[in-house]
Amino acid sequence: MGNTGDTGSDEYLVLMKNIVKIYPDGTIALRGVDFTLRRGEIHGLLGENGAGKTTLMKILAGILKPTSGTIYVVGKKVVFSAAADALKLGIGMVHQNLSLIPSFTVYENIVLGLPRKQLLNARENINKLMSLTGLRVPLDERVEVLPFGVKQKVEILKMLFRNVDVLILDEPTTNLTLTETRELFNMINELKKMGKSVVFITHKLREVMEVADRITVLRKGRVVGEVPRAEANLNLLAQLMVGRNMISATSRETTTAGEELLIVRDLWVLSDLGTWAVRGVSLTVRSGEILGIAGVEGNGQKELVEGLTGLRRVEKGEVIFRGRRINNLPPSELYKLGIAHIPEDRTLMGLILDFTVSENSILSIQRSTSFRGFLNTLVWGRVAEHALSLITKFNITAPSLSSPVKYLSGGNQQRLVVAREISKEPQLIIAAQPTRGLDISATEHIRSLLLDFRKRGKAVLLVSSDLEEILQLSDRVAVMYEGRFVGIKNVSELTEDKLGLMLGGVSD
Amino acid sequence: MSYVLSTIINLLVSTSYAMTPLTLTAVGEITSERAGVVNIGLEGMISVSALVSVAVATQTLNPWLGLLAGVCAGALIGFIHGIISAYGKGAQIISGVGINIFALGFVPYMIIALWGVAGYKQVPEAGRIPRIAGLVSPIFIFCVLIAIATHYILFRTSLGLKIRALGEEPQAADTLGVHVERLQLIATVYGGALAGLAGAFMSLDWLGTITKEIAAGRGFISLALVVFSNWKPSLALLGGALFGSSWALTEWLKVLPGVKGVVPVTIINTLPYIVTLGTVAGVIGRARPPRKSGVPYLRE
Amino acid sequence: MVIVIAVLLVVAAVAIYTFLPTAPTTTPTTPTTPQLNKICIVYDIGGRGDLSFNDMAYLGGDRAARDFNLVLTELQSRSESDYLPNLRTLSRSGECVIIVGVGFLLTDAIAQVADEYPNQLFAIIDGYVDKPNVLSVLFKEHEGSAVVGALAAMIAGYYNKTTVGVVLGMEIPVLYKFEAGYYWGIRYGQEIFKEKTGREINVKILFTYTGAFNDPARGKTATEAMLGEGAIVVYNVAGATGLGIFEAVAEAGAREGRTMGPPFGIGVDADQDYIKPGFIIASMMKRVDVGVYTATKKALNYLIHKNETKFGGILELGIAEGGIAMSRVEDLETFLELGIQAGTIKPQDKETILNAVTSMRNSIPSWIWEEAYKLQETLKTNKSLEVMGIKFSDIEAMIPFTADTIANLRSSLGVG
Amino acid sequence: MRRKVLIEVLIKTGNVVAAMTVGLIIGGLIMQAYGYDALHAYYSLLRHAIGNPLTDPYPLTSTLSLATPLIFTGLAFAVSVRSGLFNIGVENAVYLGALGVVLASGFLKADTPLVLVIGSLMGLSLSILFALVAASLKVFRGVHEVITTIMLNWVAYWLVEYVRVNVFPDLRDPSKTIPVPPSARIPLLVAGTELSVSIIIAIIASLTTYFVLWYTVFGYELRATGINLIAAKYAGIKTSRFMIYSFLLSAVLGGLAGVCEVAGRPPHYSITTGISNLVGLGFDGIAVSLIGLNHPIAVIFASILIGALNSGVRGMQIEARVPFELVRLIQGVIVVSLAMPGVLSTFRKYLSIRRGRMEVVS
Repeated sequence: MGNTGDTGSDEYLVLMKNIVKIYPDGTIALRGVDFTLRRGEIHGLLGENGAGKTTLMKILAGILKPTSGTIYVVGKKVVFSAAADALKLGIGMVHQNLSLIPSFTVYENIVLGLPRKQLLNARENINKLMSLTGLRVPLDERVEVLPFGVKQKVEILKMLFRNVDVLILDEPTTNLTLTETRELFNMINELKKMGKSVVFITHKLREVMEVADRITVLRKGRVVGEVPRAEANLNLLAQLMVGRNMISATSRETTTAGEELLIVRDLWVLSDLGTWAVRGVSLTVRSGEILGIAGVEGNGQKELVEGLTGLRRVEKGEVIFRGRRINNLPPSELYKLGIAHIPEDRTLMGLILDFTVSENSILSIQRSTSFRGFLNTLVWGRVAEHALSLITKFNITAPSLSSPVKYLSGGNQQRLVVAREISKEPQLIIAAQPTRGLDISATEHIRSLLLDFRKRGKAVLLVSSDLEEILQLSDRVAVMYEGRFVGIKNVSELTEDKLGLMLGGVSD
Repeated sequence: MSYVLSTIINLLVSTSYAMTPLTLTAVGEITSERAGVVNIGLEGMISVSALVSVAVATQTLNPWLGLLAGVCAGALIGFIHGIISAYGKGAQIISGVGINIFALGFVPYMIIALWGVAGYKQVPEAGRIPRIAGLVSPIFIFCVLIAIATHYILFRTSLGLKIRALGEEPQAADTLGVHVERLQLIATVYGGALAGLAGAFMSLDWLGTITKEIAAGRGFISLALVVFSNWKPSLALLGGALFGSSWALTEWLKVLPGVKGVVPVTIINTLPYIVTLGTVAGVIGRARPPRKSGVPYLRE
Repeated sequence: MVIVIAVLLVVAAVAIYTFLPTAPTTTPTTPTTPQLNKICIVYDIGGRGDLSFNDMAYLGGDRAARDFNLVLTELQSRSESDYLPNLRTLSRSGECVIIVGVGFLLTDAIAQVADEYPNQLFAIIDGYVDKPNVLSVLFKEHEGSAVVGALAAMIAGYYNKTTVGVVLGMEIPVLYKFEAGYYWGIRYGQEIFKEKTGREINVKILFTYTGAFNDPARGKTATEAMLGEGAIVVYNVAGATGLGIFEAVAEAGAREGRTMGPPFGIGVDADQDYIKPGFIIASMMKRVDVGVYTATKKALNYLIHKNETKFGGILELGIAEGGIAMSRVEDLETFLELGIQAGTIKPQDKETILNAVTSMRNSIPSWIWEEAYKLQETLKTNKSLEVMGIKFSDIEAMIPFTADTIANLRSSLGVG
Repeated sequence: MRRKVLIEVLIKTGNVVAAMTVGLIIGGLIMQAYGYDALHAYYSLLRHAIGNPLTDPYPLTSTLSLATPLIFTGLAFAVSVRSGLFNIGVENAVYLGALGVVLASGFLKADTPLVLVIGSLMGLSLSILFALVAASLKVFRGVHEVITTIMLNWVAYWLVEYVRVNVFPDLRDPSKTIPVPPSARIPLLVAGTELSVSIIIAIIASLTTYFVLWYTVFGYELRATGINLIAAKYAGIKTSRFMIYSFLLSAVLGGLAGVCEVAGRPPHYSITTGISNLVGLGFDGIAVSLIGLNHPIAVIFASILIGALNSGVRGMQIEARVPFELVRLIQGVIVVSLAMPGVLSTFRKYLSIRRGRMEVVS
């Protein structure tokens, strides 16, 4: 597959040869991968979850050690013993699960690890860099209070501030709005003009087509194609990536909306900082419909969801579910009434990573009588049956029922969460970012599950920053901006462009 | 000098001595925990360093060499603990417990092996740390300075930023080129060195002797002080002063005639602990430990 | 693979375990006939280095072993739970001429094992077990304490000071005996002083329980408090905590530019005069070594030489029996000589220490010393001495003390 | 599936064995360096820790009896770790559990088994009371448990000393408290040894703890709280309540250690000067729990391991004439070595990587 000589030549800024990575638990992530990167090139690295994209780039960034294989940078063989070594050679990586320190300020996160002399006018330089790239972040805020999207900007800024030659971006657009994505792409092109190289890891075909000069496609630890953009098209890439023809996009059947299940009137919720995050939101969700809430992250969606699910105090307003006032009821009560919750962060909230598949399959329904025996004992036999039925019904791949869910892939973890929540037979599912960071097949699967749920006459309150998802799934769409709804519209009245305007707070 | 004044001065001096080993040890441990390594072997490190410092001071009749040796001994144990914790990714608590047990054997064994007596050794006058104005220990002054300096380093310098990053999210620091293990080791060695200084202070300065259980629980009090201070060296200084003064006051109260008739001695003895508990409950409240402190940093 | 390793490990362990006894490197561990040639000492958890009965017991055991050609086996205890198994294991071996339990903490354990092994001889230091095979070695600490108490009072009078103190360890009955004797002695010393000088003095007595035998820091701080209250003599009844007492006393003296007291400390158990030469006026010697030595001798007489028909009972050692005494310079010489033999004291230091102690002693009028030693002689035979309406024999009658009786005694002797 | 579990257990055991071997070797070298026969010493250690149970059960019973309180305190610490707390207060629970039995003996002044029942209840209530202080400070004021429990340990210590000196001293030997009356004592399992029925209570406690943690909703929620507070809240678990429960459970288990020690260990059956028959049991429990990977069943074996080391100490002193201090030093080295992560696990990782490599090649 490698089309260069065996020693690295100057043609490539980076040359990785025959990289094999086997994890200590025996998982084979990379089975002999070659990868090249030219100076001033934007290189798309495409593949489904678990294809090995991230592993390959972590090896390039010095975070992982390859089991075997060689890396050449500017023609010289290099061995990285730590990320620092790669960083010294100008290779920096922005992770998907951001590696920021929550209790530190943005400024501290950016300057962490820099030598003293670079600190002298660091603040000034960061400000310059921010205006150069358009990535604006509040420097003295603690990172833990920032919304996900802003955190990612910090992460990118952090790397750029280190003046890297090679910037690896791992699924960078996952949490960005259209405008932000556009900004990011502009910035990437700027970087290219400055002679820097960018590796752009993604599973989104359109994006890679839009921005990359050259595209390498990985599947199951092998390179299955390396295509210049001129020769690439969506179908070809999709076929390479998935290994078969693409599944057609899920289509939404029309259903008739029924009774008003959830009524929210003038809801006010505080943020962690004690400021109003939700400022007087009103909405209704009817059975048989999906109400989508779009919006740039950090506009109060998180607090809204937490307010509705009993995880955060509702300060003012009214929440009525099937005719009953449910303000500030504890989560366990809400579950009993028929509300299910797919939380936005599965690893932090939806699952307990060290618990087994079985154990996680009953998280939040652990008190259900169907698993309880004499004296509040848990009857593991019945739990296992339940877990097994989820696994088979929802097509989840897991090593075994008794292996911790941390060993499951992200897609399977999320499938497990969704499966569990649907299996509760609720009337309403509140789903926050249900497909974030998932590959195509997992995304399609979960979307079809939600649509199926709706078809059965149940309701979904969908919170997502993915406009495509909002438009594909919702019957009606509300756009949230600075804690308020900009407007609630039927999906038929909306286009992506129109939605984009509303995200910026512009109503028509 | 009036009785009241002299008593107050005496109490202040007693406090300055009682707080020094606690504060030094706590400041060291704060640094180490900020870097993600918990060391509950403080008790053992104090004792072993006290022993080593006496051994060297007795031999050389030079207190400063003895002091240095004590610091080195603490640093060495910190180094071993650091190797096990940072590089070996070992269980930090077990290692710390082991250090304490080791010291329980090592110190009395070496006292016998070195001096042929069991249990204690006086430091010759020439091996004692000289006092300032006959009252104040130079190490007390140093202790105050080091607490402030450590606070400054941890919260105002890039080195401190790196160290604190290790306790919060070592992976983030790692990708930014911070040498996680090396820095953790350095922080642990620093923690050990300060515990070593505390030990040397106890034997060469405060008490002028080494006994086999010289730490007498101070390592654990220091551990509590780390939490009390919310992992901030400046607060550890205050906490050390609070505990030290109530401890000294307790010993004074017990001596005063009349007091024992009212409250049994055993109950008076709880005073420093109740004062600390009350302060932490009433004033300090919520403390947030470094998130990844005590958790070995494993790369993928 | 893993299972194979595990199995191999187990097999290896078993093999080592089984074949070890036949390995030539090991000395015979299961002798066919146990040899009755050991003095076995079980220390309490204070262990060696308490500067008190454990160390003294070792001295006695060591001397007896050399004199009687026996092997000294020492067994230290990690925790209180070890006493019974330690004693049982030694008894089962059948090799010990005598098993000495050092410290009152071992009393119950010895009582039990003595029943289980009626042919094994035991001695208990500081405890009382009523069994034919147990010798209970008790000391009359109150006698010696009275002597040093009188000395303390007279020194206070001589220096025109009004306060003396005692710093104690944990609150246990043995220490009550020290207290009682000391207070009585102080009051008696006042009488002597008045008699000799015609000056009436009323000494204020301070006492404190530091609550620890192992923390010199507490001893030092408590003593500093006492010195702050005007104390001139502080009696150490606190094991290793007492090192802090001497430290505080010497420091206070040095601060005033003195190389010898006042203030003074009083040593305990061993002759501690050498610890801070010049600042320890005398020591109340409790010769646990004598107890151990005597017990061993009695055991040999009973067991081997058969010239004693009875072993058990109480061996009470007081001034008259040579088990209790206030130290003299000659005692110090003997102690130093022992120290030089053991290598703990450098020969050239001996003279320095002796000179310092002698000149300290000479700084006190000789009549005070004479009176103190006279009281020591008197107490050998005459227990009817009386002060403030309390006869010395009254104090003996109060043994064993409880917290209540000692509190009563304190108030009747005017102790704050 | 079964086989996998078995392999896990074997690997984990193997790791402990391997770490201990390293410790023993280092300790042996130290002994040789100081002129003692290390092989002989270790042989005596084994002889006095296990011996030959068929001909002479005494060494083994001694090991088991020393392990008994550690099972309780190890469990107590394990429970708190499982719920996400670093509870050093097990130590005071031990004191107070024992204190309850002594108080009952003193108040009732009767030789009846009732003393044990009432005493246990009083002791457990006392330790629960102290735990509640730490728990409520944690939950309502956010005070970290390490500081509260260390302080409370000392408060409890002096409180017990107060009872020993001023309230219920044994009038015949006031260096300790009044003894538990004979009929209220926990009977011996083997006459002439120290092994009492306590060990059965301990094993039952550990099986129960295992059952509660893994087979009840309560245990599920407790463990969920310990691993991931946010997820537990999401699951509708009242997390602060479970922190309190965990403190209480630790207090009960620690208290039981105290009860069983004071009512079940000859010869004292009372609390002695400076609580010297109980001091340190809580701290030893930390090591035991961690060596046993905080698993209630493994804690039993970890306790026996430490019990055997403590029992074998006497053999090393008597037969190999290794001084006690050196033995402790070596014990410390062994415990430090137990901190090292698994040698076998590393080996297994190496194996699975090699297996993977062969797969890639083919």
